[in-house]
Amino acid sequence: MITVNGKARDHADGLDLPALLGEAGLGPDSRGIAVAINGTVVPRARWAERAVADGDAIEIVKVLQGG
Amino acid sequence: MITVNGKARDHADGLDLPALLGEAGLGPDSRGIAVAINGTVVPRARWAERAVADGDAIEIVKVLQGG
Amino acid sequence: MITVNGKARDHADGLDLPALLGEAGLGPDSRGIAVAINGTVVPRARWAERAVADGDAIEIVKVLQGG
Amino acid sequence: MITVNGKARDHADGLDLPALLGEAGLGPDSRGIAVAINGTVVPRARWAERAVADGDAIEIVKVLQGG
Amino acid sequence: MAEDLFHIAGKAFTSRLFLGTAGYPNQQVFLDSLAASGAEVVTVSIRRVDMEGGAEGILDLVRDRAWLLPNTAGCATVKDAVLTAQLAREALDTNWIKLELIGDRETLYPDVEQLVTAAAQLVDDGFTVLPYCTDDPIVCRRLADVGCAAVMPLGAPIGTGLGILNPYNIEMICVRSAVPVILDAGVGTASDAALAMELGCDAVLLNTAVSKSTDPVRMAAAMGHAVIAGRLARLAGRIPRRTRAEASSPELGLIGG
Amino acid sequence: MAEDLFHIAGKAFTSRLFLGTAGYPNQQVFLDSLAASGAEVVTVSIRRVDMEGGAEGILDLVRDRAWLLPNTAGCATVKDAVLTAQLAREALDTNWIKLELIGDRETLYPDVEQLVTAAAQLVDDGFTVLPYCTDDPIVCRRLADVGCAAVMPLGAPIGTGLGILNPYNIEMICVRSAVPVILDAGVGTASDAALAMELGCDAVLLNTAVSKSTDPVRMAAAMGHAVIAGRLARLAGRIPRRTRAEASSPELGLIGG
Amino acid sequence: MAEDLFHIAGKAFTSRLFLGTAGYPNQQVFLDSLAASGAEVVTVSIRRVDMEGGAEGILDLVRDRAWLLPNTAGCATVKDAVLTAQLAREALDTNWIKLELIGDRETLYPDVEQLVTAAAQLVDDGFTVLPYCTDDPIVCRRLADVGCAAVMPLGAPIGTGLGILNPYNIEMICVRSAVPVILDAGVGTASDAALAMELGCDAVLLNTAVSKSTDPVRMAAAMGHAVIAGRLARLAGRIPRRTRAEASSPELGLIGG
Amino acid sequence: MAEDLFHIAGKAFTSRLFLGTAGYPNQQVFLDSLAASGAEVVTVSIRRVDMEGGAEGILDLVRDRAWLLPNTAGCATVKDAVLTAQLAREALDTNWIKLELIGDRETLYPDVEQLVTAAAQLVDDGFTVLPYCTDDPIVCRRLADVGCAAVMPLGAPIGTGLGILNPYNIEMICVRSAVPVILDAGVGTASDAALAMELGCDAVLLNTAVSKSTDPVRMAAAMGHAVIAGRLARLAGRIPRRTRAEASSPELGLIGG
Repeated sequence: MITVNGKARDHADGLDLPALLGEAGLGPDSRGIAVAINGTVVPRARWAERAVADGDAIEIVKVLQGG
Repeated sequence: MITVNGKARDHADGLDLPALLGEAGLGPDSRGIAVAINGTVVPRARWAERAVADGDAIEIVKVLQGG
Repeated sequence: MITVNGKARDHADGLDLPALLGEAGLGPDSRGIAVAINGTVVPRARWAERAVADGDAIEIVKVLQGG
Repeated sequence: MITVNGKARDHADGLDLPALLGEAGLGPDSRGIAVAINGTVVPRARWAERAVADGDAIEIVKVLQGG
Repeated sequence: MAEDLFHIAGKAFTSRLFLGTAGYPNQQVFLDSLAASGAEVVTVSIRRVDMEGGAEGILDLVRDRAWLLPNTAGCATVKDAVLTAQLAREALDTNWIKLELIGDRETLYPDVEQLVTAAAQLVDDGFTVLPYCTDDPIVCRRLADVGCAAVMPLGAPIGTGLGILNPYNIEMICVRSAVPVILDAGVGTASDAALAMELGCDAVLLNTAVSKSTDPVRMAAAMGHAVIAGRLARLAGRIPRRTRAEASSPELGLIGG
Repeated sequence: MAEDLFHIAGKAFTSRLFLGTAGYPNQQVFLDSLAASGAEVVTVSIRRVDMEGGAEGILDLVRDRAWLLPNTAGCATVKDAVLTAQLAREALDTNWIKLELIGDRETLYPDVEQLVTAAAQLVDDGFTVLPYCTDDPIVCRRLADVGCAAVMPLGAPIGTGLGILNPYNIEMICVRSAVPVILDAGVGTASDAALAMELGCDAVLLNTAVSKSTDPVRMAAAMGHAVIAGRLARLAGRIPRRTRAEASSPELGLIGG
Repeated sequence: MAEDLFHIAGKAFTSRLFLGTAGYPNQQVFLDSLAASGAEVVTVSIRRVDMEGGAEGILDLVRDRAWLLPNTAGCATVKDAVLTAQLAREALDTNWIKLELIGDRETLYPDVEQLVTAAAQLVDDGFTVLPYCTDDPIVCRRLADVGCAAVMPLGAPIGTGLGILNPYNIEMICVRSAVPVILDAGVGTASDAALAMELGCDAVLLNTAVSKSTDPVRMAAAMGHAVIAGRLARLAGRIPRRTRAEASSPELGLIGG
Repeated sequence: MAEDLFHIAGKAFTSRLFLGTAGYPNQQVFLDSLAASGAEVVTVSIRRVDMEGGAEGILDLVRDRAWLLPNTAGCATVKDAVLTAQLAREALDTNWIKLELIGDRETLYPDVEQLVTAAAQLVDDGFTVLPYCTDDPIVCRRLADVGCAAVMPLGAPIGTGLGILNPYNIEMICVRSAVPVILDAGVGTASDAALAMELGCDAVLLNTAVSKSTDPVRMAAAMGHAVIAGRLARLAGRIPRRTRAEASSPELGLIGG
C-alpha cells in the first residue's frame, strides 16, 4: 500500500515515479509538476531513479489558478 | 355636497358642526380634537354656532402617535 | 461723480466707455473683458456709443483664474 | 557588590532583606511591597531569614497607579 | 455638579432626550419605554378622525406624563403644514410645533425652501417652531433668523438607523447656532445618540430606534443613558486624538529596565 | 430587568467599566472619578521602590474601594512580564494579572508571540490572566486556548483616544470568543465606550480618556453611563440599518391628502 | 470598450475631470497640470479690472486648451451672481456658468434658497447653468426641475480636502438625478475622486487638491487616473461587500488535506 | 517624471498591481483582464493532481506573460506550508513564495505565530518570502527581521471586499517597514486600491475584486489606473485636511463688493 495524494492504493512491485506519473497522464517533460515523497520533494532529475516503496506517502502537485 | 376629511358626502339642511362631530362619536368635550373648515381652524368655542354650508371642505383631526 | 469698480471718482465731460477702458490699458479688442453699467451688461458692440453719465455705477471685469 | 533596583552598590557583611528594606523606609508590615532576588520572588514570610549575598540582583517594588 | 438644564423658548428641561410615540408593540410597552428613557418631551401627530369611529388617540396616555410636541409629519406643502400646525394648536392647546415639510415620500428628506417659508409664517402666527431640517448650516441659520426656537437637523433619513452620516456638518451647525440644536432622525443605537451630544447637540429626538428595537423598554433606557453620557463627555472636554501612543502607567521604575 | 452580572474567572461584577488609576491631577480627583464611574475594578502598576524614599503608593487609597488588577505595563520580554506578575501577586495577594507585553516603546503595540508564551506560563503558574492584545481573532482564540480568563483587544494604541479603529474585528472577536472580551486602550470619549459594548464586548477598560480629560470626574460619570448605554442597547437588539427612509408617524390620515 | 462619453447640455466630453485654474505656483505648472490631468473643462472667475493696470488674465492661456466654465465664486446675492454670470457670458462668449451663491464667507457653503432663485433666472435668460450646491437630494431635484444642465453637490467645504463627508447622500443624488451629477469641492486626494465616480457621479471638479499639493503636475496626473479608475469600477460592477471571508484559491486539493 | 520602479528582493517591477488568477469566468477573460490591468506579477496555487486526469493547469497561460508568485493558500500548519512552498519551487523553478498560513477556515485570518516560524524556515531554505499577514506592526517587523522580502498585511478578510478596515495601522506599518509593503486581501473596488497606495503601500495584490466583478476586464483596467493614481497622489504630497473652508477663486475684486 502506498498513499498518493491522500488516497491509499495498491502498487505493483517495482513501480517507479515515472510510471506513477504516467497514470495521471504526466510525462517527464510535463511542466508545472512537482512530487514529494514522505514530506520531501523529489527533484525532477531524480524521478527516473526513484522507486516507490511500500508505505510511501506521495504528493503529486501542479500549478493551478490562485489568489 | 360637503367634503369631510377628503370624502365628498351629502349633508342634511341645517347640519352644524356638533352634529357632524357626533356622527364620529365626538362630543363638545372630546379632547385632542380640532376642526378646520375651508382651511381655517374653527375654535372649539365656535363649534356650536358654526353651520355647515354647501361646498365646505371640513377637516376633523385628532392626536395620534407620531415621531 | 461716477463709480468705477466700486470706487467713486470724477469724470470729464463727455467721457465715454472706450476712453474709460483706455485708462485701464484696455482697448476695443481686449479679450476677456466685459462691462456693466448700473447693473446691466453693455455689449462690446455698444461700447463706442455709450457715454458715461453722472451717477453711473460701472463694473469693468476680466477673466481670472478660478475654481 | 549587589544590585538593587538596577543600581550597583556595596553592601555591609551580613546585610539582610529587612535591613535593606529599612533603608527605603519599608518595614515588615509595609503593604503593597514585593521583593525578588535573582529573578525569584522572595515571599514576605521569608524576608527575615534571607541574607543578601554578594552578586545578588534585588528588585524591590511597590504598587503604583497604572492603566 | 450643578443641574444641567436645557431651555427651549424659555421652558426648561432636565432630560435631553425627546421620544417619539409611534410604532410600539402596545401602549404598555410605550409607557414603560417612556419611563425608562426619562424623556420629558414626546412627539405626536395630527391625523384625520375616522368618521366610522376608530382607534383611540394617545392623548390621555401622555398628557400628564410629558410635554407634548405635535408634528406636521408627512406634510409636503406649506399650506398643509401650516394648517396642520394650527389644528395641532387647537387640539392640544400648545403653540409648540415640530415642523416637518418633506420633499418627497421616498426619502422623507426635508424641503428646505418650503420649510423656511412655513417656519416664518408660523413664527409670525405665534408658534414656537422646531423645524426638522437638513444638516445644512446655512439653512439652520436661516431658520434661526426667521425665529425658530430650535433647529432639528437630521443625522440620517427617518427610520434608517444609519446614525449620523455627516458628523462634520452637525458639529459645524452646533458651533454656529444661535438656538438649541436637536438631532432628529437617523439614530439607530445608543452610541449614535451619545455621539450627537458629543458633537455639541443640545438634545436628541428619536423614535424608531426605540419602538422598533427588539426590546423597546431596554433600548429606551439605553438611550437615556447614552444622551447623559454624551452630554457629560461634551462638558468634560475629551482628550485630543493623538497619532502616537502614550503610556498611561508610569514609564520609569520598570523592573529589569 | 434582572441584574446583568458579568463574570471573570468565577468572580461576578455589576459594573462593566474597568478604570485605570494613572495620570489624574490629584488623588481626590481620582477618588471622585472612581466613585462617579461606578467602576468595580481598577488597574495598578508595579514599579521599583525609590531607595531614597519617595511617593506614596496608591494601594491604601484603592484597596477597599475596588477589585485590584495589577498590570505588567511596559514589559517587553516574557521574563520581565512574568516576574512582574509574580511580584504583583506577592505585593497584592491576588493572582489576577493584566498581562501587557509590548513590541516597542513607540507604539506600545502588543507583541503577540511573546504574549501567548507569557500567558501560557502564567496560567500554568496559577494566574488569572487578562492579556492586553491586538484585535486579531486568531490570537484572541489562542489566548483563550492557553487558559486566559478574558481577552483584552485594543481599540487603538494606548493613549491615542482614536476610538475603535477596526469595529469589524472587535465584533468578530466577540462573536467567536469563548471567554469575556474587554476592550482595552483607544477609547477617547463616551460614544467609543458605548460602541464597544454594542459590538458585543463584555466590558471596557480605560484610563487616559478619563484622567486626562478636562474634567475627569464628569468624564468618569460619562463613561459609566456610556458603558451601561452600550450594554443595554446590545441586549435590546438594535433596529437594522436600512438604505431607505421609513416614516415613524402614521402614513394615512394626512390632511389635504 | 466603446468610448464612454459624457454630455452636458448636448456637448460631449471624453474626460470626466474638470479642473480649476486658481492657486498654482506659476503658469507653467498650471499648463503642465492641465496636460497631465487630461481635463477638457476648466473653471475661471470674473473679477474687476484693476484700473491702475494689473495682472494679466489667464484667458489667452486656456482659451485653446479647454472648454471654459466661468464661475460666480464669492457671490452672496442673487443680483450679484446673475450679473456676474451675464458679465462672464459677455467676456467669454459662452452661456455656460458655474453658479456659486454662498451663504457666508466663513463656510463658503451654498445658500440653496438663493441658488434655486438665481438658477431659475439664469435658465430663463438662456444660460447653461451648473450650480454648486449642497448634498441635499431635494435641492438637487429642484435645481434640475428649474432647468439646470447638471448639479454639482459638494463633497466637503471648498478647500478643506476632507473628501466626501456623506457618501450616502451623494449616491442617493446620483441614483435619482435627471441631469449629470458633478462632485464639486472637498476632494483632497485621488481616492476621493475615485470614490465620487464609484458612487455614480458623472464627473469631478477640483482645484485646490491639485494646485496646492506639493507637486501639482503629478497630482493632476493622479486625479486623471483616479477619475478613470472610479468610472471604470462603477461600470464594471464591484463585488458585493461580504461579512465573511471567501477563499480565492481553490479549496480542494490541498496537500496534507 | 522619472520611472517609478519598485523592487522586491532586487527584482524591479514597473506595475504596482499584483493580480490573482483564480475565479475568472474563463481563460480569455483572465488573459484580457491581465492585459488590461498592466500587472506584471500573478499569483498561482499548488494543488494535487487529479490522478484520473483533470483540468489543465494555467501555467502555460501565464508563464510568458507575468512573473509567477506561487502561494501556500489554505495551509494551516507550518509543515504543510513549508512543503507546499518547496513543491512550488520545484514545479515553477522559482524561489519566490507568497506564504499563507491561516488560523481557521472560516475567517482565513493569518496565524501569525506559525507564520513567523514558517517564514524563518523558508528564508533559511533560500526562499524569497512574501507573507500574507495581519495589519499588526509588530508582526510585520518580526517578519522583516526574519528575512522576508516584503510584508503583505490584509486590508480585510479574503474575498470580503470590505476595503481597508484599519487605515491607521496600514499607514503605521508603511512608515516603519524596512521592506516593501503590499496590501493583500480586502480590496473591493478601485478607490480601495488607490487608498492603499496613498497610505504608503508599495503595491496592491488583489484577485476577487476583479475576477468576481460583473465585468472583470473593465475592473482590471480600473485597478490598474487606481494603483497608479494612488501612487502618484502619494508622491505628489496631498493637501492637508482643513477644518475650515478656503476659497480657491480670488477673494478680491468681486463685483458689488
